[in-house]
Amino acid sequence: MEGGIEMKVMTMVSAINNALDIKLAEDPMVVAYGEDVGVEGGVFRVTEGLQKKYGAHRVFDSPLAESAIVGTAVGMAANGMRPVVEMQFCGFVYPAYNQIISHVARFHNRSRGRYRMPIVIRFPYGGGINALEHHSESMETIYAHIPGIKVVIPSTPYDAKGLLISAIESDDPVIFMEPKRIYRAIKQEVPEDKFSIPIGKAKVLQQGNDLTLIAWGAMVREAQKAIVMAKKEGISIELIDLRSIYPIDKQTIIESVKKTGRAVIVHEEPLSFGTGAELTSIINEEAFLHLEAPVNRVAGFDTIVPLPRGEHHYIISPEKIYYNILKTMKF
Amino acid sequence: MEGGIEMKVMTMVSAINNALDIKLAEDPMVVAYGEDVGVEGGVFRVTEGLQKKYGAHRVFDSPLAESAIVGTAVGMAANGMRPVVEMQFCGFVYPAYNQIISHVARFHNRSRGRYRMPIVIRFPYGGGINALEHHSESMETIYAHIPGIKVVIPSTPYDAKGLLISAIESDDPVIFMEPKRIYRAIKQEVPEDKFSIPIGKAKVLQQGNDLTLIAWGAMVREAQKAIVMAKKEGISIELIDLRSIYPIDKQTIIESVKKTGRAVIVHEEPLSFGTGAELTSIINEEAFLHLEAPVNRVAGFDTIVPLPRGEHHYIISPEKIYYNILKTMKF
Amino acid sequence: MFSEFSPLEDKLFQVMDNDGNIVRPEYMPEIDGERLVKAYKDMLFARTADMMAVSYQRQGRMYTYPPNLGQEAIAGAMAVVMRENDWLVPAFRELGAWLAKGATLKEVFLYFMGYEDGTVFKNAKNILPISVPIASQYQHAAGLGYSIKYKNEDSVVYAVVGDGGTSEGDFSEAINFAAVWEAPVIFLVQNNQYAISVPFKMQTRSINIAVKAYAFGIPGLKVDGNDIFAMVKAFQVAQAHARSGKGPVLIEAVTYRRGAHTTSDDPTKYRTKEEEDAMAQTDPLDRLRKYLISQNLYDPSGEEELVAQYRKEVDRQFSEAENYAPYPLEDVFKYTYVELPDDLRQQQVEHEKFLKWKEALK
Amino acid sequence: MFSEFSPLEDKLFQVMDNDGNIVRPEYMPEIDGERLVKAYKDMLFARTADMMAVSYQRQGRMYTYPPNLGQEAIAGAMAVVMRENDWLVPAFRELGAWLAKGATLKEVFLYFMGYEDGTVFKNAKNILPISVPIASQYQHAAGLGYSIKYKNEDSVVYAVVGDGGTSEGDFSEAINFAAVWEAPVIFLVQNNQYAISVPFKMQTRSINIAVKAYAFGIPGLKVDGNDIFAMVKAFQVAQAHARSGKGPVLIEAVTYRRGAHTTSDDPTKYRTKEEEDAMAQTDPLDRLRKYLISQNLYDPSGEEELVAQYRKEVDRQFSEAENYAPYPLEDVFKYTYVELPDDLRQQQVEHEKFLKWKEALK
Ligand SMILES: Cc1ncc(C[n+]2csc(CCOP(=O)(O)OP(=O)(O)O)c2C)c(N)n1
Ligand SMILES: Cc1ncc(C[n+]2csc(CCOP(=O)(O)OP(=O)(O)O)c2C)c(N)n1
Ligand SMILES: [Mg+2]
Ligand SMILES: [Mg+2]
Repeated sequence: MEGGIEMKVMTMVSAINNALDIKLAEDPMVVAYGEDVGVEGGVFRVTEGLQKKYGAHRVFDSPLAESAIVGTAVGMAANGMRPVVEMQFCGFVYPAYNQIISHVARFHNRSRGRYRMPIVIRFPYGGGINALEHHSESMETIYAHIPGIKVVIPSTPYDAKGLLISAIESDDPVIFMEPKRIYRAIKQEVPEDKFSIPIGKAKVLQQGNDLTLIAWGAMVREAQKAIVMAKKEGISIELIDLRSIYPIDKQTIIESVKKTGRAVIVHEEPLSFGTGAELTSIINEEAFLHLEAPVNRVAGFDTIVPLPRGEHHYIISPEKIYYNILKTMKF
Repeated sequence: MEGGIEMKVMTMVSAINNALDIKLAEDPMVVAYGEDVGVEGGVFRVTEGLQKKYGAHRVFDSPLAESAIVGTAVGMAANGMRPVVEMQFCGFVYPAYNQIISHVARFHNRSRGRYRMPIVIRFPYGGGINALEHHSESMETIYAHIPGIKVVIPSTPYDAKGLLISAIESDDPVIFMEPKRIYRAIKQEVPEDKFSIPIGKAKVLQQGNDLTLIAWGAMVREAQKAIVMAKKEGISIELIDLRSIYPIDKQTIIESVKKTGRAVIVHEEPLSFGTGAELTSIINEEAFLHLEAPVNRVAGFDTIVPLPRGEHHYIISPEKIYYNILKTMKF
Repeated sequence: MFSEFSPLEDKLFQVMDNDGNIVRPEYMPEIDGERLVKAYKDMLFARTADMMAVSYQRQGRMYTYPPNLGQEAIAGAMAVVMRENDWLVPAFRELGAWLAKGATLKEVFLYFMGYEDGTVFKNAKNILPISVPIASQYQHAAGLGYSIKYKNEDSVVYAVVGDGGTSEGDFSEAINFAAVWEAPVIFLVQNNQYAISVPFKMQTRSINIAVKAYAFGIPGLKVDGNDIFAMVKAFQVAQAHARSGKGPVLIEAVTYRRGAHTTSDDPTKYRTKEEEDAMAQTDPLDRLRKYLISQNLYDPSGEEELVAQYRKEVDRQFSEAENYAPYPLEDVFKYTYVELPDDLRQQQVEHEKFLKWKEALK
Repeated sequence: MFSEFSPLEDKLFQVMDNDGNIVRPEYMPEIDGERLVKAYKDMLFARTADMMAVSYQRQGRMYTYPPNLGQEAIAGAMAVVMRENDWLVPAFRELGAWLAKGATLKEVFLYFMGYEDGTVFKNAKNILPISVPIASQYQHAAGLGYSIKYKNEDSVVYAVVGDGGTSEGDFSEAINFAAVWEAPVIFLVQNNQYAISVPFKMQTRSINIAVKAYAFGIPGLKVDGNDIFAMVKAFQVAQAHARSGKGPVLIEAVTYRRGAHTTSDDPTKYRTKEEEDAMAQTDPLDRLRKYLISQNLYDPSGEEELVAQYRKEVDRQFSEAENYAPYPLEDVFKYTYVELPDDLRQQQVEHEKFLKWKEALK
């Protein structure tokens, strides 16, 4: 208990489960479905126990077809429902890409506001769990570039709960990407009751004066480790957890870079045409005269994510972040 | 005739047709197919006459399914063929997105070089022809961001022919985007014989000292009009036609910006997370100390492309480019 | 009925022949004379509007338009059976069905003049906007079907796709989902023999489309789509099936696209005049007219006058559409999100600044 | 045969019963005794390797692995019928089939240890790499089929998918293309009753999978997938059909996934011990062993020794895999493109600089 608020230790998995639980209880129009979501409770157990609690009409297994999972959500939303669908892994969203870009993102515009698409498409993404091919990629750009949808990535159990509740309550469709590498790696006290975190707001996790470090998802923790290294060298870093890939919280970023004059961006997705490019452009456009060094992108290679034995080459280490911090400081 | 080379006046449509003709004649492993590609010769008549000339086993209509069109090309390529497939419009590539990202782009890597994917996926893209929904969009980023494929966009009949020949001869898969707005708008003398233009090389269309203007596809012509306006004000502009979205010709861009100190990028696709962001980042990283103003992105709004009656709001005019040139010059 | 007209044997469900004779009276749906005349008139109105749309387009007053000529009985039948709370999930070639649902011609014209406003169908209940990506709308129909069961509503979904659309993965996925969910959806395929230039026999090797129902464990029926009676009966049976909780039905309406694919298309490139002429003999309006005359329900001598009247009405609505308000910049931004992101607002502001500057230039 | 065992009536094609008795001798394929014993031993070897893979994984010496237990007769039959120039287009649960094609166990282990090298199958002719995105590989099979006809080759394509995979759009699109092209493809569905936790009856409402062939106008056959004789016969008939230019065939091999979906899965969450025990009675190895014994072709008293020998061989290949060279940084970059873009080369150089710096840090 903290100021009258019941707290509970949660992992990201249990926090997401809890957010779904709260919304399923509160709003009869919310349903959750996808491959193995019902009886099994999801391959990562994110929806565990929810079918038992809410029934198989509200939390259920679908046949194996991603385009149908997303496409049927469009139909449900048109009739007033708020579907939360799960894609089993980041690499299996693509069959649904046409439904996402052609309908989920466009129905509201096409119908001039008549039909809203309060759909949440959740899926685990990112590397670091020694998985098979297609299970480790990060491709936030191919969603964030689509006009008409929002893209959210939490980095802690607390944020996962608060952001997912906002996502489900959003009248716009939300792609909700879950950094599976930290699904169970971080335990945190999270309020048991409902709360929400606004979509579109980054969070300054740590104040600093010398350099702005921007990260999200599983990279936040790596960034924090790099900051410890940098601190030993007397470098004072401001850490921003982006949280919302689109809309981007320009203001928080710009204010920070105006103060520090330097920026390093960290992301798992491939470097070229990635989110780092958009952030660099924003900084270039809005804080140009304050920049003392080029914005530095620390990102995945422009290669296919290697299978587990090669993944250590690909994965961004705290050392690599630190190395780039030094490089940017010395520019 | 020019120095012994037979020239012929071509539009982009006839130049592409000519490139296909040459490669079909030369290489029995080349086939061309897609919706209405055979008997009809394509809805834009790009493949007109080719079925008659090469037979229905080499140039043919497929059933209506984009994922199958691309997915079957993967199988053909695995058995040594070089399929050139057409997606009917930019807005109908998405059903094939899974095959593109999961297989076309990955087969060579997955098989450690055993299977090459010399596949060309051609499609008309971009606005300005008063078309129905889904017929006017530009989304180069969602292809360029995928490791394992190349993305090419010609701006003239000459380039279309030379680049398409390179694309068909490339052992790597190529997304070949055709700016349909200028399919027939530009007539140009093009050599009748085979020639090729290397993928990955931008072209400096005009030398200048004050500002680097980067465009591609249908935007090159608009950029040229803006340059005329700027010239009247005594602004000397260097115009780069990017031609290859990935790989990007960093060297040409950087050299130019190092000389001019200013850059404006023009593209039809939505601003955020677009190709302009990548170009801005490259300039920021490699020409930082030479920059006298922020790199300026003139791009489509982050909205869905409006239907024809609203499209004039969305389409980038020469005036808008000129306005942004002035803005960048005055910074 | 489903077993009597088994698609496995490629049986065609037909009630009325090409000459307007009732050949299977036992399947003749009960429709009173007045309603039937209305159905004919609706089809005639739709055809008049459709043909005028083609000429407006030729005059450069409208953009690309997909003609309905020859396919009107399908919508005519839908108009008879669809209830207000039934959902219509259209593709893009169902003028009569949209009108039946309560869309106005003016809206339809607006759409093909390039206004999103034209596909809102403001006063039409339970209709989705026009869907261009082939077969993708079938998924929405399956989802609507789920929502109807979930919310305990009494609606049925009518989803439309063309013969070409049956090759898309979404076609199969959607029917499979709806079947597993036992959702009340009527999956209608307008088999007009062509997907742009590609003839049906090159689209699939299956003997017909109705037989594809076997892949999903649901009933399939191949119906003469130019026979309004057969279509009405088929819809009635399918609707009863769907409402009773037995799940979806697949209906193949065999018809012929007498016109071009769209106004940008030239069918002489891929089919013969002979074929077109032969198929003209199956025209759905002619058949219904013959029947009505034979039953003394309709006096054809008034038809010219009627058409003239319809032409006026079409023209009136077309004018209204032509005089529609210009498309404000605001509308480009307003609907991409329910909640406009700051970023987007700023893009609009910046663009307005540019427009002011441009104005000042002159 | 296709009409005798019509999937419409949900007929199951079976030659041998659960006790190893030949119940339909007229369909017994001609396989000589030696070949048959080899088939059994191959299946036994595959099972031994498969079970050891599961325990290696449990020991943390391999990553996620999808067990084949109970499904071995399908690959066993493929091994009998597939010719060297036939193509295998795998999913991810066909250990025996990969080995039959010429893949080594070492390679398979390498793959599940996290090396792309393990799915190159260097010495296996005409095999595609393991494909993870469900059903997407069916499209490749259709394209291969086209290329075989185009190049006038004599191969047949064996494409594999699971029961869950039949719901994906790619499944239907691919068969439709191959059917229209009359391409020589055998579309095989391993119906092991589950897609991870989702049972077959929730995957589709169709009475079986073979019946889905009607959607594409091709023959479909539902075969007892745990009966190697039925599978061999079905493949032979399908192969003859495909090679004669009649186009593809859909074969549903009814089997049971006795193990977990993968080593990360816990089937007790979604099925009962009773079901598992009952299905164990249909085990394909047991059945073939009973048959061989009844024919005096095989002496079971040697089996323990045989398995011990296999275990050694498996262990040997596993050790080789475990001692495989480390994964060089270069390999991350080398294969993304045939022609490495400068950009990518530079990323490698930059990373190497960082690694040097990091090394120096220590
Ligand atoms: C996914 C997709 N691919 C391609 C197109 C382009 N296209 C528009 S209509 C059409 C043919 C449709 O044929 P059919 O389904 O038979 O319907 P019909 O036009 O005959 O009514 C095609 C290929 C599209 N709209 N969507
Ligand atoms: C497109 C896609 N979606 C989801 C997955 C995750 N996934 C892996 S195996 C599997 C179930 C496959 O079931 P089935 O097709 O019956 O094959 P089986 O595993 O039983 O052999 C799923 C959903 C995937 N690999 N690809
Ligand atoms: Mg059609
Ligand atoms: Mg299965």
